[in-house]
Amino acid sequence: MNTNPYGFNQYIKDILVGGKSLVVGLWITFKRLCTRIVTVQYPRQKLTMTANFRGHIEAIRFDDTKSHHCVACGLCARTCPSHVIKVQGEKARAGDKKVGTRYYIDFSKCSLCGLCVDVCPEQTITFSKEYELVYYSRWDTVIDIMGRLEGSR
Amino acid sequence: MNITQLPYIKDVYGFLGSDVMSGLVGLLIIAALVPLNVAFLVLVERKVAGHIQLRPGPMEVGPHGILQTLIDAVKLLGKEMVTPSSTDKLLYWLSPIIVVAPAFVGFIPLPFSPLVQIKDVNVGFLLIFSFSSIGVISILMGGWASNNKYSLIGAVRSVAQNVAYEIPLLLATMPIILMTNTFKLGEIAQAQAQSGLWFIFYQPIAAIIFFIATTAETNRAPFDLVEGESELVSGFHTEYTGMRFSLFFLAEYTNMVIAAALFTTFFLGGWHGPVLPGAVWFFAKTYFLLFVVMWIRWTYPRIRFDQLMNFAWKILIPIALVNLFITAIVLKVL
Amino acid sequence: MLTAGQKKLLVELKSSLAESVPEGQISESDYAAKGYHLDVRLQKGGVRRVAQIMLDRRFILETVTAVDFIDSFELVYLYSTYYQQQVRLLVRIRIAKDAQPYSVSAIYPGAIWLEREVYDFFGIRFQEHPDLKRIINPDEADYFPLLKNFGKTKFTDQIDDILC
Amino acid sequence: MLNIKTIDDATISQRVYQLNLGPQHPSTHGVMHLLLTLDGEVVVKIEPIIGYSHRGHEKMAENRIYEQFLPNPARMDYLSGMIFNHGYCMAVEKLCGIEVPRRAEYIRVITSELNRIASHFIGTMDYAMGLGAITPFLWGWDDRENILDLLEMISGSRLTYSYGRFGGVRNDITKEFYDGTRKFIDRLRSRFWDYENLINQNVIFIKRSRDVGVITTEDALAFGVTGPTLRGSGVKYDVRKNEPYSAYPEFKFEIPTRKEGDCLARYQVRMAELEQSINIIEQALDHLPPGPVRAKVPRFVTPPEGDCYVTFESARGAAGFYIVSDGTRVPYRIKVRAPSFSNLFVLTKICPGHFLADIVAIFGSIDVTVPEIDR
Repeated sequence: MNTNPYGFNQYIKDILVGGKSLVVGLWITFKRLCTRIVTVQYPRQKLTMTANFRGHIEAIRFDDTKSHHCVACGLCARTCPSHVIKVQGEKARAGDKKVGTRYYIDFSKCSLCGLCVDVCPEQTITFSKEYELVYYSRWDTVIDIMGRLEGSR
Repeated sequence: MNITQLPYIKDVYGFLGSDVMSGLVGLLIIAALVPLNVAFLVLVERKVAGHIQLRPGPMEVGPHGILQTLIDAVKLLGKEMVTPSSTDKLLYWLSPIIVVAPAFVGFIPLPFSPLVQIKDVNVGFLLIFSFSSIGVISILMGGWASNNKYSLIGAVRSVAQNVAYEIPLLLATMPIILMTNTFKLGEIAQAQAQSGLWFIFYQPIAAIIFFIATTAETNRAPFDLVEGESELVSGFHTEYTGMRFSLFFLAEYTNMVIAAALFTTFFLGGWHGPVLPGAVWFFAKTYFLLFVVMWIRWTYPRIRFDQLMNFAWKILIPIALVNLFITAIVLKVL
Repeated sequence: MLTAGQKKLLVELKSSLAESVPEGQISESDYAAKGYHLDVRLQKGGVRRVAQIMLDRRFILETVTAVDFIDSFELVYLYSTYYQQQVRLLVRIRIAKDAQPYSVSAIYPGAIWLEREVYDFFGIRFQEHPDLKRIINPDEADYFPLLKNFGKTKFTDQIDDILC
Repeated sequence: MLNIKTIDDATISQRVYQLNLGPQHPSTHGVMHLLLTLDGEVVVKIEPIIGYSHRGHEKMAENRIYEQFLPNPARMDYLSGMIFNHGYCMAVEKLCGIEVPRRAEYIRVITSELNRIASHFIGTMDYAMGLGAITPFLWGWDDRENILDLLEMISGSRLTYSYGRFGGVRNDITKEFYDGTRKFIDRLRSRFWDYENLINQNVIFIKRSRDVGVITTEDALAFGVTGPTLRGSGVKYDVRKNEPYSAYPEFKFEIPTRKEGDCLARYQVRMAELEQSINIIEQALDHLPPGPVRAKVPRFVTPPEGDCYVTFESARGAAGFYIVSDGTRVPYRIKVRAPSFSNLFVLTKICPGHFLADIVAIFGSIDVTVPEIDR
């Protein structure tokens, strides 16, 4: 059996091995033709997000104060790489702690990196499971998540 | 036995007149059959491609996406036919028309069943192949006229490819002509029906070469270098939009149907089949072959252009010639 | 810790570098903290001589980069090897703001793009570079972005106090 | 191959025309512009033009404190976001001398290897699609989807994970992730046979890839090529083995290499690396140590003055972070060594003489991500 790559039987062997690989390829696609489809038809069926999913930021409602714990320290606003957070807070009376009243986030620039959630000393903001962050106008994206929590503003 | 000889049709036919009328009726049938056929095939291709790739294919329009191609056609009709300014207007406008014309003519000699055949032209075999080579000129015109480098490369490739694969195609069908010494497709199908043994068993090599050559002739599957998406964007019909683009699409799928129909006529015994009437067998075999062509398309990568040429000139043509030579000797001896 | 092979190679390197670039200071640095074994600080020049030695010992030129120290640039060449013992070498050279160092693209063809990027971001023109033009920024840009006085940085004192 | 040297420059200048492959083209894996000078269908000269997706990561680094730069590495090479994130955290930890607990190191290795498998799926199947086989690409997406779901379970995002923090990782891995990974590995092993026979043995695929775009070891040395592209040319260099970092010394795995250095060799190296990554993940899952996932680290780190260079094995080659710190919270200079940058430049040396269809194949087989080149 001469091993000269350009010998005649090498030529025949190539054709046979080649042909077999083509037929095996067809068999594999046929096997996949009969397997169940795996895609989810998105607008019709929607997937539920996992526990840790990072949707857009929202404030947590605690049961002791029936509202969030934000003290408007501004730490999250400082660590945000894209500077999208604006926090306002006020003190009811001189002595006691500040309470956050307005908490604006511009979701068109927020990169959902999660640095603000980690750095918040009061652990009062977290990620929602919402992934459809689409708005009709650029100004709709600036949301006051405190207002949304109380549902008043 | 032509459709006109049947008793109850004869008097109606008498009224309709001579062969010219039957030709006209036949062309009307083709004009209805071909677009419907293409619509069905486009849908089947997208469904087959989908299920091979573990996704359901079009599901939105109509139950299980049946009306998808219809809506596509309406969409393409609605789309504006953009003509880029720097194109060669006449050739650009003419090319889609010339690509569709031979596709329709190819249906005339096809023997759907002993009764149903538009016209059993006595040179049916030559008619189909000569008209199919006109399609190449239109691809060249389209590619050259749209003044786009990708289209030009695609067009030049398609000419070389069609020329290279026309020869093995004809050489592969020559043994059939030798065996039945007639060009009339009806008689070829008839010969297989009488002998009961399909020609594929006599000529397996010719069948394989014919199948490969027709896949290359219609720019399908591993030979679709003419509109190789990942290299030439989409080859010669890059600049075509709207109805013109769908005409190219129509022509491609019609050529595919004619190629499959020819394969069934030459090798799979045309309308010959045990129980069911002729036409059902013919369409069953043709559509099975079309499924195989689609199946191949979604399995293999694309051949490079020089390998395409080597494959035709150095492998297909020698084998086809040897096969023809052996058939001639065997027929002489018997 | 350094293996025996690495120690031997380092000694060899130090000797060959010392006699080819006498005025350079070659100091061994702690790999665990710094990430490179040898820190070569060149004074006047010799970048190409070092590059030639490195090529002869089959090192690859990992990166060419520059650091803008307001009054001068520091060109940093990083060599590492994968043929013999794993060793990484950092060669630095302090050049004036308008100096034109020699390009090592004759020795390492890969440096053509690396030096084009340094020119694109710092404006350091390399002599004998085959085609020194911008690589990433638009060709008609007249600014060099990574300079410290470009845009808002600590040194342009327009920076708001939010950061540090 | 047409021998370019025989055509002298005079005739070349007449018959040659320029073709823009990109920036908007189906097979450029991102916004890459290859300016080809073609003589008929044979490439005479190729010049990659980059910069279309340049966002100035290195300039951003000079305006942000170390923590704020954490989301950026994943956006440089978005296909190996976890690996780059891991690399950046390692660089700052080395600078500040932070000690990372063993469990965090193991989790980092597991997530990096999962990310490497996902990235190699894109690399290999995108290469197959460049040759015209569209079906394997979608099968690759199907397998990759499982990995993305797994990583989403723990990090919360599918592509731009900011999972690493200085001193460890953001949160621990869940039981669901643990079982999910086991199940994923078994399913993936059963699928290797399909990929092997549909692509690797396919005669058309072999004909299109054998002896196309051969990179010799000399070229690789001169151009600084690293990663699977280098291992395809026979050099056994993998940062995980040559300069072991993180928890890699504790795992047994080989470095697959091929000698031919052509497109097929690179494809086979990447497919073999999938199996090695699976071995690593299994060993890491078996010996996952208990303990904290994050060391005690001040809220904003302030590294001492000085510089350091950390290299790590991304899916495309030896990436690296060179950080110069001036003692404040803001890095003075961060230079990112992008492996795709050098891998791409070798194209100018090996492409002349090939056909147009081969250029798409070679470009696909080098597997670059464009944002990593433009940074």
